[in-house]
Amino acid sequence: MNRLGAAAAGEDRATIRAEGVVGRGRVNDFAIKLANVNGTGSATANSLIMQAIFRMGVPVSGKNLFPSNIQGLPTWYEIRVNAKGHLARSREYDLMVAMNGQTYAADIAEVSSGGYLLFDDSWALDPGLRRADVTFLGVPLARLCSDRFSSSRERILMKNVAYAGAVAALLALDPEVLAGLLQESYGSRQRLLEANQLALRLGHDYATQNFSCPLPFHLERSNRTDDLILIDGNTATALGALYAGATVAGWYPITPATSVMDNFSHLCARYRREANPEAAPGDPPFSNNYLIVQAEDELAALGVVIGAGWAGARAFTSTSGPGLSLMNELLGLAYYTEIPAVVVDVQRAGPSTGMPTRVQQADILMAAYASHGDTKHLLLFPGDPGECFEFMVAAFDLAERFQTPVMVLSDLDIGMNDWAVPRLSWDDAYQPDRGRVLGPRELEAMPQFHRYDDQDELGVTARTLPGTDSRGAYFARGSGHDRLGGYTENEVSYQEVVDRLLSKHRAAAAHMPRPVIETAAAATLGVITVGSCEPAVKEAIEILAARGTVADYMRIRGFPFAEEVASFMEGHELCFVVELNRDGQLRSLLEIEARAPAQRLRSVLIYGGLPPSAEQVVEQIANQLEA
Amino acid sequence: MNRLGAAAAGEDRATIRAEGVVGRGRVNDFAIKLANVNGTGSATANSLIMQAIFRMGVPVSGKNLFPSNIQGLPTWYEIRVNAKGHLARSREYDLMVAMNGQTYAADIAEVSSGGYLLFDDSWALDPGLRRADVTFLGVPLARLCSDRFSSSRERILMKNVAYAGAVAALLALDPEVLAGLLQESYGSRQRLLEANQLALRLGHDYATQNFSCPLPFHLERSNRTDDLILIDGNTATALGALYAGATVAGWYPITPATSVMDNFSHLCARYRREANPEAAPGDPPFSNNYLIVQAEDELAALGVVIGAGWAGARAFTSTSGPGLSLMNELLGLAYYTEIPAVVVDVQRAGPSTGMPTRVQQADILMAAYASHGDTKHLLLFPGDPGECFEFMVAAFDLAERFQTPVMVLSDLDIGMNDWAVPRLSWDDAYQPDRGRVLGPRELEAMPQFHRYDDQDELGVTARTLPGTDSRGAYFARGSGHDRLGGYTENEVSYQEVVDRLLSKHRAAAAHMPRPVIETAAAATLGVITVGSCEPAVKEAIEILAARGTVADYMRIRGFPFAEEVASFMEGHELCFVVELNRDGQLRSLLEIEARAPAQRLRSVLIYGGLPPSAEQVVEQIANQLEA
Amino acid sequence: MPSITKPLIPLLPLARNELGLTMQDYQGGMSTLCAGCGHDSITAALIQAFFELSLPPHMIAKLSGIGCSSKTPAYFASRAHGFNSVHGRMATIATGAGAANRELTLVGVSGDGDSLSIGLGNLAHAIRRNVNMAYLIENNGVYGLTKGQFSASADVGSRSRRGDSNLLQPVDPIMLGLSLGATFLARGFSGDKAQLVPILKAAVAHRGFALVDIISPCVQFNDHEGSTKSYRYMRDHELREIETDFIGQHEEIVGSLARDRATAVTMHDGARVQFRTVPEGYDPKDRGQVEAYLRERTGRGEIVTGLLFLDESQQDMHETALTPPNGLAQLPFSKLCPGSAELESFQDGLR
Amino acid sequence: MPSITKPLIPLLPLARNELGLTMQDYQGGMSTLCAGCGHDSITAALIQAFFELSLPPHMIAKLSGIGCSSKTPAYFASRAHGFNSVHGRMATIATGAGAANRELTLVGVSGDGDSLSIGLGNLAHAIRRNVNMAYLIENNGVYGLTKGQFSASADVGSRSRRGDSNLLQPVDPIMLGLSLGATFLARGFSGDKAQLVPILKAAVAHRGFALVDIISPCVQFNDHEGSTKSYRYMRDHELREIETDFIGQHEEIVGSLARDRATAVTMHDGARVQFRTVPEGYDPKDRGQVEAYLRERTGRGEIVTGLLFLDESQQDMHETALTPPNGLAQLPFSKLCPGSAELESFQDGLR
Ligand SMILES: Cc1ncc(C[n+]2csc(CCOP(=O)(O)OP(=O)(O)O)c2C)c(N)n1
Ligand SMILES: Cc1ncc(C[n+]2csc(CCOP(=O)(O)OP(=O)(O)O)c2C)c(N)n1
Ligand code: SF4
Ligand code: SF4
Ligand SMILES: [Mg+2]
Ligand SMILES: [Mg+2]
Repeated sequence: MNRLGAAAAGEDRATIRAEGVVGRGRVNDFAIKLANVNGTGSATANSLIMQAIFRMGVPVSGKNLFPSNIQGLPTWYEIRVNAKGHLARSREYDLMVAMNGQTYAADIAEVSSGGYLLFDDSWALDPGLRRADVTFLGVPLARLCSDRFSSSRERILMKNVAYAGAVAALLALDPEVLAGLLQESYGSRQRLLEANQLALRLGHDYATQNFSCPLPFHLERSNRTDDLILIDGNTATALGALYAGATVAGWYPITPATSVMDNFSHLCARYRREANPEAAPGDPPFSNNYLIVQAEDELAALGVVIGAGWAGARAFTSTSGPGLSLMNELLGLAYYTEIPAVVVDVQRAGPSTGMPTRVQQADILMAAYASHGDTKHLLLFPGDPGECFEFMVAAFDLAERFQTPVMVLSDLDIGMNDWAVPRLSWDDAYQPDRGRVLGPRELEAMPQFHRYDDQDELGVTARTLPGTDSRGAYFARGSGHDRLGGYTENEVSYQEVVDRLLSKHRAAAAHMPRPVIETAAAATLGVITVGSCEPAVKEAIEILAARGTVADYMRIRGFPFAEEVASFMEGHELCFVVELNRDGQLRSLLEIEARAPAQRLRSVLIYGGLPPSAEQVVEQIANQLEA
Repeated sequence: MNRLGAAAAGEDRATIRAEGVVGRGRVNDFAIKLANVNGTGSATANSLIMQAIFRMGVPVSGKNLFPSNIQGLPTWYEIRVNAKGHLARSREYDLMVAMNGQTYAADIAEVSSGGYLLFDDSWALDPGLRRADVTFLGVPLARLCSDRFSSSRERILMKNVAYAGAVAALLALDPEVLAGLLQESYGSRQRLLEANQLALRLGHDYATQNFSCPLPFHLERSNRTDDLILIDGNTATALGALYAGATVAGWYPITPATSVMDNFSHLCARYRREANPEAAPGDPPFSNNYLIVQAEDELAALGVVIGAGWAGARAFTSTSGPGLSLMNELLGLAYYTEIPAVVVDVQRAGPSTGMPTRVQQADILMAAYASHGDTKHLLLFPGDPGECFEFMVAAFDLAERFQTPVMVLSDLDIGMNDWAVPRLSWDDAYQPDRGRVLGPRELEAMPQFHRYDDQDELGVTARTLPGTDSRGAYFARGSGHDRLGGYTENEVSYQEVVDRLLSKHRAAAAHMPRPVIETAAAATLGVITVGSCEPAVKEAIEILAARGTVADYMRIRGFPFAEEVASFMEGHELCFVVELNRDGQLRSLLEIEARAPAQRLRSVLIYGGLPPSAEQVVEQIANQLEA
Repeated sequence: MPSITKPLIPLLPLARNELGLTMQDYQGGMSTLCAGCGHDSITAALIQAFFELSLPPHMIAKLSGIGCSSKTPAYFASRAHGFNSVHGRMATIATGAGAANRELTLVGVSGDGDSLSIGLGNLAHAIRRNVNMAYLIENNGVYGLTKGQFSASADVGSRSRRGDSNLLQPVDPIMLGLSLGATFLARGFSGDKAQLVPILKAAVAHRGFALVDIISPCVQFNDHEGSTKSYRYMRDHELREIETDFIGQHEEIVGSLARDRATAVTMHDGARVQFRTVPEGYDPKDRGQVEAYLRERTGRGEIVTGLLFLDESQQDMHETALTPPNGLAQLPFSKLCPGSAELESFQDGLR
Repeated sequence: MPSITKPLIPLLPLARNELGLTMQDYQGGMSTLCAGCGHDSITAALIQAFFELSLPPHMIAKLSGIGCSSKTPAYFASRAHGFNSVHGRMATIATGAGAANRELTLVGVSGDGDSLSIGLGNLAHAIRRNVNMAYLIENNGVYGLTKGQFSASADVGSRSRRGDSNLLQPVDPIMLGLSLGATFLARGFSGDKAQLVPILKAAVAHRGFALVDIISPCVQFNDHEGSTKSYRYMRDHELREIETDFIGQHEEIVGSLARDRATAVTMHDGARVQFRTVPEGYDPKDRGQVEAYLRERTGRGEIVTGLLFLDESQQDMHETALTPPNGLAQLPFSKLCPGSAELESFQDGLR
């Protein structure tokens, strides 16, 4: 029996709308949203779906919208499938999987007209919630699972896998792919594997038996993901730190940065453990070529990094807004003493504690000028996990080349969501740029070493490391010092050093990653953006072009700004700056530092805490163009 | 015997230059500099001179250039006398009092050609140090004092008073004024008074007997200071806090802010102690209507202020750059929870520890946007101690009116030097603006209180204080909250609140002190400045005008900028922004927030750590106009 | 229903206290913590303690930092003002609130991460200042809200859910407090409400800073085998040495404990606290003896709970500062501003 | 001459140590502290200790925060790298430097303000981590550099030069260290170099965090009548209970002390420390006993100096972390980067 929109006995049958309404053959182009309760294990099921789509060769993105809570509050997962590769958040949901009674009403309201809603019809659904333009697909998930699983824990967990099975049937997910994924995950744990297989089958079979599967929008195998991997930015960041040769890390847990260090620690345990064949009995048979300090706070975390950088290790910390605020004083110290340090800021929604599980790009201005006094820092803005990997390596090179803190401004969307990105590559010829570090040989050859003397063309002076040679000894200090490193309160000697710091910052511009620029014939305006906004903005540009508004595109990737940034703005009478904050922080930085004429810049600001959608960008640009 | 330029026996007599060179009758217009060793008691002697000039009715300023050290390092005091009231630092010294052997060479080099140098010729002066164009006046200070004082402590201290005596003779300081000052200072301590009188006489007599007194530049009684007082900004700030009704203060010692709280504590002990006639025996006979917490760090200091502000007290803290850096996180909390807080930042030279005893205005950008996330604060920029007093009262009113932190950005020059300013006045009709605070009566009259609801035309909502009424209870939180004060992660509810915060900030512009604007007929450019730069800039404008370059003047006094700020810039094709930092921070803020077209603004940056002189301003403006 | 249901905190529905209020009047919003979280039991104990103390809700000021524990002020006393501040700084904010209005009953709720890692310095100095407040550490040995990292109170050898062992010495807030001159130190267990309620009442009544360390298992990240802050571990290792019964100023609350071998200590406001001291001659006022006793018991792996140390002789922050008996925030402006005449004469000295 | 002259630190001009270096080789720049400042005497003791230990200057890393005390690293060992950091954070920076290169001899110099106020939390956690370093607190009970405010170590009743009395409980770094599981705790007096030098040597040799609290009078702001950190007060109240003599690994340094009633403790590197324990059976390894003893003596107003507590059994930060014996900063890049092949296979798991 094919039961489309089946509901529990006694309920009205949902109106079934002709396939034509949804559009026949909408293959590999739709969005679904899954509403759950957090702490109930739904994340596993949701990423199973997402990963299976990816393995089918279909471009896909998954966005986890979770609360700042451990158990019991609403959480959502959004999957966007788009053959053209537009993977920004879509706010049009073709299918809603509504597994949270608390949010039924809101979730049902969000389904696109003509879309579908899958719910657990083990319990009756309040008829008032029904919508005429939405197809309700009831699956008695709880009942199916209670019948087959005994422990309550298993029942809760397997219900998730069961809805994944139903979704698989509805979307035509390849069963082999799913089977393979389960096998990989639980291969060695037979009981668990069987339970998962069973639950998946329960959902799948119920759907095929009761609904006309697949739905009008569904999947077909493709090859668009063959050279891609699925990775979240925090894992990629950790991987970058590993490959860059970071040996010391200091950190303090904070959402959404925590998984940077979790991953770094796992990676190190895997790749940085060196066997010690000569270990005496009782001694550990290996040693760890890294040291991670879980610090007592963010001040300590950065202190550890600065100390390690001074002593010659590549060191980094990762944090989010509140932690960065606490790091202000020490960032100024590292700037003025010229000690390399890498700080990853996985941005979340502020101000203050704000929304810790929501995304913003709202630490830009603070990061650029962090600390009192005249300070300017180097910033890198990765746009996806692939760039997190790349930019971490660049960050260490820049920090040591320019002897200064480098902040990598990632965000929650990049950091904690899985993105489909090209496989990361590594050049084995890479050698870290340690910048100007003098060893005993160089010191011997010179009459006298002075820490802040003898600048190169970048304004960088040579440093030495403790523990190497007495002739290189110097006294690092955050107080006024002259070219020779001596304490000073003299205006001329003081200025000489801070002037060089400014020239060093200017010189760095040419060494930062260039912006990504994409031009179109006959473009009438420019759209500038940063970081995780890229997918939404690129899609928006396509939509605008289709409507006759052609725009060039630039994504900023570093501060100080590369030359191209100013020329792009000069080349456009009007530029929109799209960013995820209320105050137009990137725009401000462009005005101050790239001397962008204020009248040429307009802001597109999305700061509700969710990843941007193309529609939001289009709407704000269109409104301003009309106005 | 009149011995001009007398040196110790055996030394060459200094060439004596005709009075005409210096200019006959240069009355009440000169500058002197006194070079000392710190920790030797010279400060008393130096301010004795300065205060005596002031009492003679002659406009005078004194700048203390002291090291970050307690004893033994060089320190200088500069006195500028100018009948027209130009009291910025002069870098042309007519008379140098060189009391520090370590800095003889540098000090001698700084005397204007045709000027004078007074030194202690108890010891021979290295003949190589002599300058032909400077008159050397040797006074055997140490010898004079050893002959008359027995303890070594007294000899050191009285040597200072002795040179003050010599200077008095050379400059024609009114002996009665001096006598009066000594009487007031030591009146009750007879021995000390006599010692000081003696020392003063020793120096004075030696000078009159050996040199042709007074020097060509000297003092004459006037009445230009009759309505003025001599006060430093930190005292005035403390007085402002006292008059504004601040009851709670949290602070952590830091140069140059420490004396704000020292003064506040003295003032409170004097004016806020209430007798308690009913005190039981053994109980204290009075109570203190204030509580000052010397906190363990600046985070705690601001925490105390926020807690007190939440609970309804007017509370403030004072700090300098490093402390402000540490306050970033909590400033964001106060901003987002909308709790009034007043923070005084007495700016010093950064970055990092920098030069703690030198001046800069380099915390402007950090203060404006302190904390991660989207934050914007209210800033007040006093230009002299008089405004410190006024603006402290304004700061509390603004903080409570707008329920937000207000930062008062003073600086070391204003805060720690004595300035001659008009007498402070107080309107006894003043009542503090507590802003919107609901008590039991109002709460009773309303159906339901919600903290962030019901905004007024300024975007401000009503608050309630703990300890007053259960119906006003609310839960303040730095995490995402909605209009009703409830926790939220919802984009719309979250935005509603942060949008209001932005509108509140905008609305505050009309309530900030207007800029000081002085226009001149036929002005071709504008000069914009802030804070302690005023005297140098105004003098510079006069010098430029004399050379044919006529400029209008604007001194910014608050952020967000009052309307006049943008119109001033619109009205001038070219504006110079004069500020004491390397990076043009005020200029940046004007570009971002007053939408000043970048091309119209040019920077005049003075950041060596010393108060600016008119010549520096003139030179930088002239250079840029020529270029 | 397909959402998680929480056990409601059981209440005595009808009882009324001196103010005529019921337990309900001290309740707060619905907890969003994990089902079974120790913190919720502490919330229940606080509600009962407030009720039994007949505290006027509007005079309570509840404060916290950031963490699961720091969320709990939302779950009790919704008729009181509350302040969920930032991580580690609650002690400073409470100090300020107390400074402004000494009549408030300050109750701070914090976690072991909030208090012993990022907030350690500020906590230590609030102790030194003897700020008049009850300061609760809901101690679970982990950072709950950031998902289970070891906190500074994790015991040596304690294993995380992921399997790593903690190798660092724990910070024991009681030993720390003793070394810093704290005036009230108690330890409770979230699972032992009968003992906890009188401890909390005594903490509120104490004149000065009352530090209450409450072992509060995190069922999500620290309630497994190998944890030393689990329910299981506590049941096995808790040494309920020193029983506390709080006797209010107005009303004698008869505890369930035998009154022999009891030491009564009188609080500054006349209330009395009863200790049941198992060791002969245990003197909760002798810092050295308490320290030695605890060190010895801790060495044996025992967790001593109860009111462990008390010194009512020290002045609190306001007494040291000689402030007036009412809140500074309540002073009329006329008492604060010296007025124009004084300003004139002050300035006569500035010439 | 009209400038202030300082007493030069007296040196034995000719003696050479094992490395052939003289005391001069461990000297630093000219002090800019006040004449008579206790800190300068500690500088002299450090120079002597380094000399006697024959430390290679380039292996010393000297660190400090901000304060008069924190300036002192500029006045010794100018052939060593130094880092004058920011107020209160030296412990964290030293932790990082040690993490990067465990072969460095880390010597931190701080003040009571730097360590016990703003830096208290960070100090406590460096103690917990047992970072391998000597950490000196030049303790004068005031903030010298900011002109004489009371610090957290000011004793109750101690009077400032301006005349106010401190009313807050002092933070005693030794008691604090005991409560936090510190592994080396000593107290010295800047005026007693004979005792201080061996303490400093033992602190440097200790495997782990060696906290040395050194009473160091501030002649400018805390050396008057009424101060409890003055030279005068120390001479009257110091109880030189536990004498320390450090015996180097290579060379036996014969101290001036009788060897009877001595307890020898062997440090991890084979060096031995001698205690002269006046109280019968004083065991510097028994935390509880040390605590009780100090509490009792402090109660009597006595200041016990000497090496007070030692535990060589605890692992230091690197041992806990199982790092290699040489500095991490010295590892070749080839040992750190897994290379492209591993990256490929790692990514096979990301599909
Ligand atoms: C400055 C800052 N750093 C880090 C965090 C992230 N954070 C939130 S709660 C928490 C730990 C909470 O642990 P604990 O106080 O023990 O509370 P629990 O959740 O265990 O009850 C951390 C590190 C933060 N909010 N702010
Ligand atoms: C963040 C910050 N706050 C305040 C200061 C100002 N400050 C400099 S030294 C000092 C106190 C130093 O006291 P202590 O550590 O005891 O050293 P001492 O001078 O007594 O040797 C303070 C508060 C600072 N440098 N940085
Ligand atoms: S994570 Fe742990 S501490 Fe947090 S609510 Fe859950 S059980 Fe409680
Ligand atoms: S002020 Fe005190 S601590 Fe500082 S140098 Fe002088 S005597 Fe030493
Ligand atoms: Mg915890
Ligand atoms: Mg000190």
